[in-house]
Amino acid sequence: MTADTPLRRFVADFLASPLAVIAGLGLLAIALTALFAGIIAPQNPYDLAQIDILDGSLTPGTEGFGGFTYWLGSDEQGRDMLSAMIYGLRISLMVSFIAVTSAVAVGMVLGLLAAARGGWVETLIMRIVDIQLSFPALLVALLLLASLGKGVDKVIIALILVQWAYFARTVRAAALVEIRKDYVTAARAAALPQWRILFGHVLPNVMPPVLVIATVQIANAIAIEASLSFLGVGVPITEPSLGLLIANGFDYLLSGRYWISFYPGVALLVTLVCINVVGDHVRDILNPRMQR
Amino acid sequence: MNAPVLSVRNLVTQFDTRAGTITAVDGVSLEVGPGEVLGIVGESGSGKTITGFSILGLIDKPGRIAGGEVLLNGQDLRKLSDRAMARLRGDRIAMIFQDPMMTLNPVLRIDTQMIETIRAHRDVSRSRARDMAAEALALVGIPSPVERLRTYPHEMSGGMRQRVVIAIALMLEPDLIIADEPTTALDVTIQSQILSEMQKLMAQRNTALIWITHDLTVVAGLAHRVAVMYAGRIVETGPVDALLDHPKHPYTRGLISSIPSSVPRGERLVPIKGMTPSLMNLPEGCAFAPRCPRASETCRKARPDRQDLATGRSLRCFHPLEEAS
Amino acid sequence: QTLTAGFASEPSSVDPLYHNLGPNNATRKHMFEALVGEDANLGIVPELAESWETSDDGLTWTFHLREGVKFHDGGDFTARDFLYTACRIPNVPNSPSSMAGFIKSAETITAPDDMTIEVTTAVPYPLLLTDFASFGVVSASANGHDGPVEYTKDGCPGIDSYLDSNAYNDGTATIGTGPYKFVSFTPGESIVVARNDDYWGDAPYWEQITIRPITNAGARVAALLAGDVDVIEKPPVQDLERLRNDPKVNVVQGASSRVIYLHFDHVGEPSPGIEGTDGKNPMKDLRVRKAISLAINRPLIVDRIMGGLAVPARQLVPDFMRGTDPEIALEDPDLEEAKRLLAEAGYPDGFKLVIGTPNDRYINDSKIAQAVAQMLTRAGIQTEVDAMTASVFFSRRNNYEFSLYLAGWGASGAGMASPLRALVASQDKDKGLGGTNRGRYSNPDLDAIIEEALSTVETAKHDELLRQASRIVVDDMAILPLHFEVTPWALRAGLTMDPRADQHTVLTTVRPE
Amino acid sequence: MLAYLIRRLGQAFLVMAVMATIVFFGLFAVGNPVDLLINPEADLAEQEETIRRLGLDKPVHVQFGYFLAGLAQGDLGTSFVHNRPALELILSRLPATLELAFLGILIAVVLGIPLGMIAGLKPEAPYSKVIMAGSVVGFSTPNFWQGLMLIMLFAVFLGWLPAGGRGDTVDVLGIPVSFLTWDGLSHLILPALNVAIYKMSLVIRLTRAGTAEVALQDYVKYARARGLSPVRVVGVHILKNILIPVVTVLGLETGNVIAFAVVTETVFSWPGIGKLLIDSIGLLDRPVVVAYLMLTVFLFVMINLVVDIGYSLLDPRVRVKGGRS
Amino acid sequence: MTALLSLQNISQTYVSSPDLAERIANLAGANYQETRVRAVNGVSLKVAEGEVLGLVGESGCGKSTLGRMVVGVETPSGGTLSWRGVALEQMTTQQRRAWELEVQMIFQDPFASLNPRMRVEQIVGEAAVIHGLIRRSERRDYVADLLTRVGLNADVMSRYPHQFSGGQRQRVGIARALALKPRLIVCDEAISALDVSIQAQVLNLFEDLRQEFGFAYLFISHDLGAVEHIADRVAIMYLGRLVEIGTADEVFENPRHPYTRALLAEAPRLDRRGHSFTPIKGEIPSPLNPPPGCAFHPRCPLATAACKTGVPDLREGRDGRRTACILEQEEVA
Ligand SMILES: Nc1ncnc2c1ncn2[C@@H]1O[C@H](COP(=O)(O)OP(=O)(O)OP(=O)(O)O)[C@@H](O)[C@H]1O
Ligand SMILES: Nc1ncnc2c1ncn2[C@@H]1O[C@H](COP(=O)(O)OP(=O)(O)OP(=O)(O)O)[C@@H](O)[C@H]1O
Ligand SMILES: [Mg+2]
Ligand SMILES: [Mg+2]
Repeated sequence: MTADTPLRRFVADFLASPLAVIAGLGLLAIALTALFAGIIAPQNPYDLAQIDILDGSLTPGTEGFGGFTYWLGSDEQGRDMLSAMIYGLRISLMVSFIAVTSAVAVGMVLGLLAAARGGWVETLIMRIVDIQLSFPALLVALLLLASLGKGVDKVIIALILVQWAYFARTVRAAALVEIRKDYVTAARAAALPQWRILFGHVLPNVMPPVLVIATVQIANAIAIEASLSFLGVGVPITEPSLGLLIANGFDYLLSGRYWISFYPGVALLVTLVCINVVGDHVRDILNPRMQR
Repeated sequence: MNAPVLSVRNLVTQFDTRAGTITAVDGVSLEVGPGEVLGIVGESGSGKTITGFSILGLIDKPGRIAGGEVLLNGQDLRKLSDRAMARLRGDRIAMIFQDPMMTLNPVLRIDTQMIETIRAHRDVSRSRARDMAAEALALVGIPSPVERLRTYPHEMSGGMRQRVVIAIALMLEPDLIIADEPTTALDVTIQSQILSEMQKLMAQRNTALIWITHDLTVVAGLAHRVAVMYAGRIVETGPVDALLDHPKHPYTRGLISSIPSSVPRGERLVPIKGMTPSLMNLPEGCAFAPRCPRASETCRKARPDRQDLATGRSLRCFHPLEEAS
Repeated sequence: QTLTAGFASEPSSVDPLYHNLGPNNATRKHMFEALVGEDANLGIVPELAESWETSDDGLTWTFHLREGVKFHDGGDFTARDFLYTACRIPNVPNSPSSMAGFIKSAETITAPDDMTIEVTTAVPYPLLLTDFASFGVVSASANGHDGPVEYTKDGCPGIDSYLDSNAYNDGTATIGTGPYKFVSFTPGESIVVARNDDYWGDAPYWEQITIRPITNAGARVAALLAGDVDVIEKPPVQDLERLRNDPKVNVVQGASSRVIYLHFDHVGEPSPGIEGTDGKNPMKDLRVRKAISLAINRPLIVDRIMGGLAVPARQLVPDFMRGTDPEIALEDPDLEEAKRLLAEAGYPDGFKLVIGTPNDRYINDSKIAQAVAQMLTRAGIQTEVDAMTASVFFSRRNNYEFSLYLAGWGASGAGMASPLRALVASQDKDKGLGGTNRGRYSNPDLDAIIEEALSTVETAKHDELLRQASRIVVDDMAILPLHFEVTPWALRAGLTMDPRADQHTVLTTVRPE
Repeated sequence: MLAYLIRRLGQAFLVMAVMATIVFFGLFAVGNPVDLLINPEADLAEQEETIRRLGLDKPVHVQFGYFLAGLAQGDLGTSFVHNRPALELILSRLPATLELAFLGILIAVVLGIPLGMIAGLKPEAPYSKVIMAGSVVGFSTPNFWQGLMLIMLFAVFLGWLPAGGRGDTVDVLGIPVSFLTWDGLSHLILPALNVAIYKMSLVIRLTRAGTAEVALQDYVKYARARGLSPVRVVGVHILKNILIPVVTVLGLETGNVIAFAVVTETVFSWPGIGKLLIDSIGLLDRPVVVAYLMLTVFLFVMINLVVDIGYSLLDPRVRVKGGRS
Repeated sequence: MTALLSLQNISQTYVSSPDLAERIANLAGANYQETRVRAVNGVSLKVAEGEVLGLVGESGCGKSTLGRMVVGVETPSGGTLSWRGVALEQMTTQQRRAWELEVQMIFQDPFASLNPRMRVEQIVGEAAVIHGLIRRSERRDYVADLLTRVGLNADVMSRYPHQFSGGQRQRVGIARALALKPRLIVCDEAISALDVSIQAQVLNLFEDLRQEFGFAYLFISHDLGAVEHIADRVAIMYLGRLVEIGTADEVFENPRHPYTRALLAEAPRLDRRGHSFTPIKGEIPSPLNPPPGCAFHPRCPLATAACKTGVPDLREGRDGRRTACILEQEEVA
């Protein structure tokens, strides 16, 4: 009973599932790898001075001309696939992370606003949300990128535009429930300022569903980005994400040079599985009705 | 007294949770005869509902019935196969749940739910079953029952829904009905409507009724005998008048004196101190000892056994109150 | 025997005159024939015209038509049909890229008799045959016109409306003289043609041919390996090694006339994407252009990126075509010399450069650009690649948004004249020159030679002028050819076909080995 | 109901208008389709002539005006590339996509719901964990990658099924369908699987979560307390309740498949509207893209309508009456 | 003495009018109408300093709505609310602030009424700091003091709500109300969700606090026993209206309104054994479409034709007892 904070309870519940712990650790490792890509990766695949076309298309484990060993092989430009994957992971994670956090921020503010204000503000926001949600994400992103052009920033913008609505809707729904709860009435009875009630009292209580959706959406964002890159409207070729690496490698799938596409594919799969497993578990923990 | 319809002996129900094993029902024994109304009272978490479910064999993982026997008309229900048990449920024993809003399946019409119950137990035609259902609704005082059958639960008020549930319980003329706080969620006026219906019907049909509640005042008006539960055990049973007028267990007295109308206006109530214990770590001796004004060393060391008193009462207490008090 | 082929792209219509684009023209060749044909190396051969001659002043061309040629509907082919075709060319409704350029040079087209056609030009025009080889002849009567036809530049009297491409897509007007007859066209799905048993030439081998668009390269190969199709065009070069080793597959390849080149911004100051030059445009400096050329190791690109499926290039068309100078040899890459030239030009520390490239247009286009970037970076020019989808690329290029861009040019049978007039001649709308010169290179000496060549009908002289021009282009580094694509086709084992330099897949040549 | 329809149509109209406008101007900003359409050999005069012929020489707002004027007469414009009315072009491709989408969804539902219910009813059983692991993987693998793997396995290595294309079709009511011929069906299976795997994972997850939640509801326990057979409890009482979220999501997903089919259609060279869209975007064939968009919005609205009506059939509590925020 | 709180003819009506789409549909012949829920309908009452007013009624009769208007989280749609004799509209900012702080509320659901993500110290002390009653640095001591007063140990301050039992939570809720030094506390079913034994403890606590601080309570409950026990005066509500008001003794000993009588007759009591229940007939009507005339007439055993049309006001009868019953009032006349 001592020092049993919600956070600790959450952590304890989380640690109770070995699968989730493994996935969580995997995710941590992936995140750290991506974060410290510059230190971990044997090569900077974006630095053209470091790669040599003479080392192109080497099979995994081959040593190149410079005495550098390509553990996962190289692509036709002589780019070390391991490094490319690590950097690709970084791009994928960065894109999805920035996109989702921004989408969370936008969605949360608008969702709270809708719930708190009601009236035409709510109607307006929620109609836009409906519209946004009634439209397939990939399609919106595709059209957006077709009109905006390519680039990491554009992909992020497209993803934010695609995703904020989920959060706005979730936050509003959760906030409407919370606002009706008596603790909010109590805060209002105590004449606390409106913003303080919204951000200090309501917001922390709508975070759990937001977190759950956010994990799912991060996975989703990575997948959408990969699909966009596959369709040729994603990130630029010079800063390949995992999705783009796979798409590039697609050309080589039948050629026997499987490693160009296979390893990034595995990395993507592992990342997404980890995120989804963690997300599933977090959802189970946070869903009071699933609790024993 | 006639042969009891239901007789429960030493029933133990446990839940295996991550933190340890919880004994929610701990050696409960009780009996109900035909036409008799047994009230089970106790505070929240004392194991009333679980007792009811255990009798019906409806304990789900991680729970299990760990011991004891449940005899319905002399037949031990715990020895029955799942299928045999299912055949009994709803037919010989019916249950009424607490929250009428949650009990009926919201996506199925009333007639579907009534007819499926009848046809699960009786080999009758659909139209015959429908007639039976309509009759049952009429019985519990629902106006224009034939039309009502076509409605969905959400189109009815809470009181109406609870009546439907009662109608379902009565439909197949069971030997025993277990009602788990069926009026707690309802308003006073509706509660008394339902209480009055139940009272009439039970008397007519000679059905045994177990009425679970935390409200002693309801029990006072309805029950013939009362069992008081505390922390998974029945601490005192007896005929309603004797038990309420002359409680022997300090807990029973505490419950009675907590009721505001038990003292004159302006006087302080004399509540039980402290709060209900967690079943996870019950005190070693008598579970009530920490809150009991009469507790002694003995109480803290050993658990009192059940004593049967001559007057049809029984008790688990080392230091019962005197009759005169 | 039926044949199924997987094409990388689909024609926008089976109307032979609707859209002047690769897939349309390749498809056309199965059903429609031109006045004169082009062989696999784009040499002119007789087709619907059996022979022709030029007047001494070079202004009048007379074609003698082949006897006994019948359209698929049984009608006879006569000069009237050619005139009708010429009439329809500029008037195809909504054509996104018309064939009008191919008859623009003709001042008059007349038919002295049913089997003769006479064409006059305002100035001597050596490329007329190439132009006339580029469009298929349609049947006047199938187009709903039964009377005589008279062609004038300003329209044909008596014909005021022309069928649009939809009448061809559903087959009603798709009546040609070619070896195959139209059966069906389901956009996105298939084009089916059947053998024309009355064909004037050699009887075609296949009874029926189905062409399926399979745009994704991997999927195309998979379809071949899975036995869904018998032949595919453009198998990805990276798969060729495996395909060659696969006993179930036969790979055929042939040199093409397509050159992949880098174009410089010869005008912009400052030029987009260039940094570290105080606003100057280094591309205007010949030494920088030379340095860039020297820094690029063409054989390495051919070997590593193109899997050997290309030929390093210095001139704009391959040797087997008209107007190349055999004297001009490939230069060897020389990194040191490149660095020296850069320093000499005033950029000892190089500068920053962005290469623009499409990523879905030419074989391995963006990969080539990356390799170039890598090589330039080694020479000290820090280069970034800006790759984008073709639609965006061409729009941006046409807005002059790149100081260096990668693109390709598939020369027509005109040989060197084709890229010269389009890519390096000064932009001039009236003369129809410099249409694709988006580097805005302008050299009056070169322009003069090109113009002269374009009005010289006599073959030897015409070719000599082209060689002169090519030398100037190479010496002045007006544009930087990288390599000529070699086009591969993959077929089911036991089948073979003739590769074509224009990269068109013409399935009539597919046959058992 | 009427207000609901009006609201829906109003909303659809708004989306169509907004999206069409954005895309119209967006594509204008991206580039000039003529740069791609025209043969590079064409000289500058010819380029200008083509631009004029396609009406692209006018300022964009004038072009937009023409577009609106056409729209008022039900004309969505004519494809730059194919010289066919954009709508007709799209409609000619629609059957292929619909066929793919519906078969995919069918597979997903027929396999997904039972699997999800199994996993939800016995969450701790090993087979449930296998199902869930499978669904996480299915849910996580990017669609295109799955498609490639399917081709590699079933078409290239095993050679059982064709790698792409549509195969033979039969006209039914003038609409070509392929599932009626063996050849057509064999072409359909892989792409449909590609569509189905992701959806199936989704259905499994939804069903599992729904089942786990519904199984804990009072009305399920009550159904058991009435002695209903497990088949009826699971097959009627649980199933009907979980179908609600599944139907909602699937409805949206059907819309998604139709639009999303881009990826699957690209990988399998399936001649549907998704591929048409990608090609048209690539060629900046603005009329087709804009018409596509308006048609998809329309389709979405129709599907949502159907879903909502299905929803109210499944859940009597939800009436299609208007409120829906 | 001016009453602390005085409500005059106060009403709360929730209106939901058709939106744009529905209005368009109406043009096309549909019939979407404005719905009005008269949750509270012309209620007048006074609460004096130190007085406990019990408010009794069935579910949905508007008790909570009334309570929420009194604490100021909802604005009445009609009538006048005065605090210390000053009407809401005439209040200065200071007076308004004083009213807001001097009326506090205690809620029914001990789980929902405390923010699950805040520690007790913050829950109890936050508002006092914000309103400048104490300084931030004094918060610990202040909260500790309050907690001891409501019978909790001061060291529970750093706990979260879920770590308490229902009764303890209710005490935390009380401490939160006390923190603003209120004069009137609105208890909205504050004990209904608790176990009997805990109910008694909390009732005692209310009594103690009243002795100590002289609070007034607006004690909303459907538990007649509890109201009888604690209230000085009792008001009975039916479908948004007051039907009877009087001192506890008067109302419980000698109820005048047929509804009050029925309520009292039906309340189960410990001393009523084995009696046969004779319930009031009919269902609780909905405030959405209340019956015409006296809202209670469909269920009233004494209803006459006049009850179906006339709407009775709450009026003083013979002996100064105030009821809203035509029959009662006829007797007077
Ligand atoms: N699924 C379960 N897992 C663990 N413990 C459980 C479970 N279900 C019930 N219990 C425990 O069993 C005990 C008895 O519960 P029960 O529902 O019978 O109480 P009750 O007397 O009916 O209370 P209430 O008046 O609140 O309904 C409780 O302490 C509860 O914590
Ligand atoms: N925001 C609102 N909008 C519309 N109707 C409302 C709103 N709030 C309350 N109502 C309605 O007003 C009536 C009175 O509600 P209120 O909560 O005051 O009742 P109550 O007497 O407190 O009932 P309970 O005993 O169930 O708490 C109810 O019918 C309720 O449905
Ligand atoms: Mg219970
Ligand atoms: Mg209330």
